[in-house]
Amino acid sequence: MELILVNLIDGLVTGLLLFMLSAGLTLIFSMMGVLNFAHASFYMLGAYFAYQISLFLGFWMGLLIAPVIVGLLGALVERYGLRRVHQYGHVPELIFTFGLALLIEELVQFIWGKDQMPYTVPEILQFSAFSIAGNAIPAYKVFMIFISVGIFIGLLFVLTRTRVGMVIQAALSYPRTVEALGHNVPLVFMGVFGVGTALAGVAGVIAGPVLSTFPGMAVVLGSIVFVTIVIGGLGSLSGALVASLLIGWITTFAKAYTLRMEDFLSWIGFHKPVDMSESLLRDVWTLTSPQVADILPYLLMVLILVFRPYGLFGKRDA
Amino acid sequence: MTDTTLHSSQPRLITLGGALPWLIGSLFLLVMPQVFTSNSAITIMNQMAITIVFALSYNMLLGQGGMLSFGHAVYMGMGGFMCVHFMNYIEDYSLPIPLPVLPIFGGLFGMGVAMIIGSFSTRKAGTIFAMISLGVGELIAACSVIIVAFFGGEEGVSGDRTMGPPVFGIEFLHQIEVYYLTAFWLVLSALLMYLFSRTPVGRMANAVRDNPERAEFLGYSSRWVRFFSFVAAGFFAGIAGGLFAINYEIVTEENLNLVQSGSILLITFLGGVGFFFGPILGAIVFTLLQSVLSLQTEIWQLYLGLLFVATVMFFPGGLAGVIMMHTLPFRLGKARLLLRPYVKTLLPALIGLLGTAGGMEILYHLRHAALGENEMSLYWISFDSHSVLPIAICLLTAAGGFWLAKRNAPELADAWHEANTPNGGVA
Amino acid sequence: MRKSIKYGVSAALALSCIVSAAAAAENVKIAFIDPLSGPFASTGSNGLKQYEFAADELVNKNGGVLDGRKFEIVAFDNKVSPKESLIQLQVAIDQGIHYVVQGNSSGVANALTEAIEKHNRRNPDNRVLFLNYAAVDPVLTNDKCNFWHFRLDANSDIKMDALTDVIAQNPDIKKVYIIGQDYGFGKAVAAAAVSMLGEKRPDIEIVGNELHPIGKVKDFTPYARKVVSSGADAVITGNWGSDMLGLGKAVIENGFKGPIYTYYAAGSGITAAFGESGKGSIRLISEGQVNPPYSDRAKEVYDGFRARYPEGNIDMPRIFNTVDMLANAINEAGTADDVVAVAHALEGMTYESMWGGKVYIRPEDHQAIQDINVLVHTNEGITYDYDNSGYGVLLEHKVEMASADSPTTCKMKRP
Amino acid sequence: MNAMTQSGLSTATPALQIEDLRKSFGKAEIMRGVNLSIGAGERHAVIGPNGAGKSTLFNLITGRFPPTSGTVRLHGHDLAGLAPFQINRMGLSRSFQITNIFPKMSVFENVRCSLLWAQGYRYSFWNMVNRSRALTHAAEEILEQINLTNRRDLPAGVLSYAEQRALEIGITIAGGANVIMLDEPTAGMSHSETDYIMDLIRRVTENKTLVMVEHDMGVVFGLADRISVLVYGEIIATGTPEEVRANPKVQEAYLGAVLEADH
Repeated sequence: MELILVNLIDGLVTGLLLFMLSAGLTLIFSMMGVLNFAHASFYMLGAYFAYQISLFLGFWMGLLIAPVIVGLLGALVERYGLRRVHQYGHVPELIFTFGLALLIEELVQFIWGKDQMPYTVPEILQFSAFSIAGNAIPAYKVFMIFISVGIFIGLLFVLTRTRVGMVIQAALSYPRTVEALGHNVPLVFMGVFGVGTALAGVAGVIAGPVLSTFPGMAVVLGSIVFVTIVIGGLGSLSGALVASLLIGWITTFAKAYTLRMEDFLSWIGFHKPVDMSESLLRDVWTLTSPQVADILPYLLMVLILVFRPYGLFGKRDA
Repeated sequence: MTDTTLHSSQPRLITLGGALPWLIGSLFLLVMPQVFTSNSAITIMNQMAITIVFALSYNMLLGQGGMLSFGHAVYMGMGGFMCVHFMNYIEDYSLPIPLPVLPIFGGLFGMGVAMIIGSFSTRKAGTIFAMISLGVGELIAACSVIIVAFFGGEEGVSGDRTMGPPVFGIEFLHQIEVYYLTAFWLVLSALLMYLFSRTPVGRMANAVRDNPERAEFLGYSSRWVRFFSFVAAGFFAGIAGGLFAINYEIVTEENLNLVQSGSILLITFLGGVGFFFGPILGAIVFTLLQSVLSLQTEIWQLYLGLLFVATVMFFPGGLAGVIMMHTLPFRLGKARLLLRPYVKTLLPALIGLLGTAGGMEILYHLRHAALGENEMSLYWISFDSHSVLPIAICLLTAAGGFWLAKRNAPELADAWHEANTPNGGVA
Repeated sequence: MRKSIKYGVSAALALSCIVSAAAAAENVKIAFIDPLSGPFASTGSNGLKQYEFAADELVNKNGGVLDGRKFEIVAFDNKVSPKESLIQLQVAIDQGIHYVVQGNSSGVANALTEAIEKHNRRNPDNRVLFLNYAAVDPVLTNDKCNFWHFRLDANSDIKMDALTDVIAQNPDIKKVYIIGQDYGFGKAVAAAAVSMLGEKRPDIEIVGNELHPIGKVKDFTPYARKVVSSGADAVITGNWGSDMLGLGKAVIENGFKGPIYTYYAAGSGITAAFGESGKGSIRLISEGQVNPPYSDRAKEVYDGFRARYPEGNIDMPRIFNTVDMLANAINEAGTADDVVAVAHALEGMTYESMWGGKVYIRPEDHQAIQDINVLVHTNEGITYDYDNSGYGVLLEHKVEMASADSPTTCKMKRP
Repeated sequence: MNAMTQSGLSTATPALQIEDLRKSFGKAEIMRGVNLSIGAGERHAVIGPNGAGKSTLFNLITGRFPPTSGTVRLHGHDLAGLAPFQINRMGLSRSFQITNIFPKMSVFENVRCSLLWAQGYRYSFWNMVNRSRALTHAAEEILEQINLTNRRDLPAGVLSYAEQRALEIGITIAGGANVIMLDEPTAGMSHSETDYIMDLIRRVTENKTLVMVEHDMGVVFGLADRISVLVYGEIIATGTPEEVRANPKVQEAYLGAVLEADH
């Protein structure tokens, strides 16, 4: 029972981290209609910048400065890259961000090399906040939860209470009319792209120390973020939140509890062959949930797209 | 003049003009191994041929059908696995199936898989299709390490191509024999893919790419048009997989993972999706770049990434697009006008690029070479990477080159405009 | 550009087809086919450094082999792809190279050994030897063995045999948790651990035996929770790369205090990344001992290596064994061009390693038998640290000539 | 040609019959129970002020949107739940208010693609389209009809606006559908262009049923056998041009203003 609580907390941390990425991605998608493949690359940049800054100014300055740099970089990418490609249509846009993801990974390796970076949790947070039935919850996790919830609330505030937020919301629902109202839509686009990537940067800064800072970190997380927003429904912020938490918990629980395919197959009425060595599906019979935990979101996405192309909360399909 | 003109395809019965490129291409393929005789050269040419088939198949989706797939390697990989299994059956049961027909089985299996996946993935185009292809690609790649019985785990499945019955006394012991087999299949599948684009469903694939809704009001279901293109693309990808199996006699997880899918997107786009020969160019250039560049520099992937992003930004038509931009000046007999401005702009630009690359190489060396190892050589010159002079020279060259290029760019633009204007003003 | 990354002949040259057969009295070229770009580049290039240094230090400095032929390491980047490896193998063969060394990934090793088998069968006048220095899948010296393949590293079963010997002697360990990546090697480690522990210490309870997807796990916390709550006294894992680091960090962070027995938790930045947190917890099963240095010669060699590559690690002492043993075999065979003779000389060779103990190549399967050590990650008593981090691996247990009489299913066909 | 003017009395099945067609977007009811019957061979125009729902009516008939309720029958067959391509195959073809062609393909390709299904090529991948002389001939004939022969090989996207509109009509009629629906074929055209298009429409819809939405009253009264007036999702009047012109409700709601503005 206590373990369930612990897993709930762990899943929450994963889910909130995912949400920080998927929130930015959703904002960008809803505004500009482009699925930013390089989103996780900005997350990686966040971690690397923060590491570099932390060497000189410590972790906290890294947390403060790195996302700003990432956001500025994102705005530049929008201004000088995406805006140019936009005229060619959606597919080239997707391809552009795909290429950008490759390029950023190469640049990171060019600057920092291919090894893991010794980017660590600040000393002040290196203790266990509390423990449940012998399972320690590190203080850093609690810190991560606070940061993500804080950002979520901040985002909510900006979107619902400020003028800029109103414009963005309007642009989400009626992309064409906002321009007609005299708002500088390109500037709004640039701003949203910058803020979206900065959010990814924050995620990178706080995830870097626990999930390792290495050139492959974008790829590991990258496609899962798209999966999240597709499951949640493209363009839906609440969908992104629900899907993030869902994926966080699904993967955590699938890892934590060993469910066996054998039981499942028997339950739906298959009989396990006596001689397994000849069966083409012998490996399927022995599957367990921890084995496939991090692949489950992809399965979920394909199923959702097949049966409900708008995702859980989406209204428009791409 | 926009380059959209060039997307128009002309209805033409089979003529000498139509057949000529094919004849030249085939002749070229026949002669190549006489020029480049080493086994490694032939290996690289085989690799090129396989990549061409795969890239052409990918372009059936991206270029002709407007479907952006992030998982096309699945169909090539599946075809490859099936083929290598077939090779083993032939060996184990002494089946009288000659090796050269094997790619057919790869193709059919790839097609079968494409039928299953396509039945739900082609319902929508655009982002939904792209995401399903990504998800399916990821799932099948994950399965490939889990389901060992079919995929052989990370070691893959290997076979021996020489175990089948000899064909006209050829046992396929040597690379050159495999080369001709591959070349035959290359020409055959390229021709079939070309002809496919001339069929009603091939034409409608273009229509659906341009305007799926309008196609619906012409009696065609966009979804089924996409489905047929998808299945055909799966078939040819499977053939590429079969050729891979024959060439390397081993098929592994890397043949169907996302890296492979991503690189075929890269190759096709670099070559140009708007023209049939684009992917062919892309495959040739990419394979050469990969082999040559990766031997010259450690950061070749960085250059490749830069090249790719630059292509998307400035030349969305790819290499083929750039080439075909020049058909009008040639037709107008004004290509001559471009020569001088090209030299005056592109030469400095090239020098600027070389300077930039030099600077990057030095920086990389500074940062990543072992301590104390200061010597590096670049462009056949050896020097101390830790001194200021070399990098200063590189930066100055880069700046100077780009400055010159930029200064001369208006001239090029004028010449370009002039070369594309028919005599006697705008038509 | 580093001298080491002057990859022999460029493919432009390869394409221009001017390839001469190896002329006599030229260097003995050894093709190093391993990743030099991509995610595993650091492992590959560190291996290359060790090879180049070993060739210079152990062979060329002493006048080379035979009548003064020098060893030359020619690097080929295979990007850990079987396909690329086969292309590079072809290029190497075209350059007249007769010796291939490779180690990263059993998948690649498997592709290479099969390709070399076929090549040697089809081209009896231009054969190639394959010295595998790190690919540990047991099958390579069992069902898939061939005359041309030699493994200078211990295979994963041998390592597990040694490890379980050590565990068997430790009465404090009563519960063991096994976790690994879901692929051939991870499964082989788990299977070997279960069967060998069952044999040697039937009282030890396997409280967990788990696989996770390879290279896909973002957060290892849930796995770590299970490890902790299972009450395990020790963890065994074959993980490598970021999966190793992620798992190790999560397990330690969530309060696991016992030993974590690993195959690949040293060097390539991993030692630095574990740092203080892994101290006394991470253990490495490996051949060769670096700390404390076994011999003066080892010290001399390591100091020389440090002088040349201040940031490099000697994390694969077997590379030095490989180079020296090949030199010895060539001298004994009296030829570097007839690889059959060299292979016969290697079979059954006993070699005194500067890193401690003997290395014996079993003729029946070409598997090297040598001392296997359990090393502990620490910063105390370390003469040569890894990653310049102050931390390194220190000898804790030694199993002499591990698995010397282990069975093999290899049916070696000799030419 | 005017045999069907009194379609209400006709016993033959109407080409298009619409009964109580309704459509709501959210809470807004755009189509509020439309009833309309159009006889075979009739030329019928739908007029009405902007925002009356004329294009929506077209979209509902042709399967672009599903109606909220009501039925549409084509030659007596219920079209409920059918996709646009299925409806097209039953012999109904439409054009669009905003030009909707294949911009990257050549003019000839545009026309040829619109011929394919009707000529029985379906999804075949064993025929070469350029091997069929009949197909090429048919396409060229259409080009001749819409006066675009000299633009044959240009990409459709670079044609002038009027030419694109002509191509739009060409694509619509190419398949030989017997019910043609044109959505504002002359929108945004000059007088001479309008005359040209009007003449074109008259020629290509010979012996066919034509339904069109049009703002230009010259075109409407010049072409239509009967006219329906759609105002705020309802048809307030249907009849011959004279009847509609004389209808006081129409005068009041719409036509009077238009007619006055026209002069």
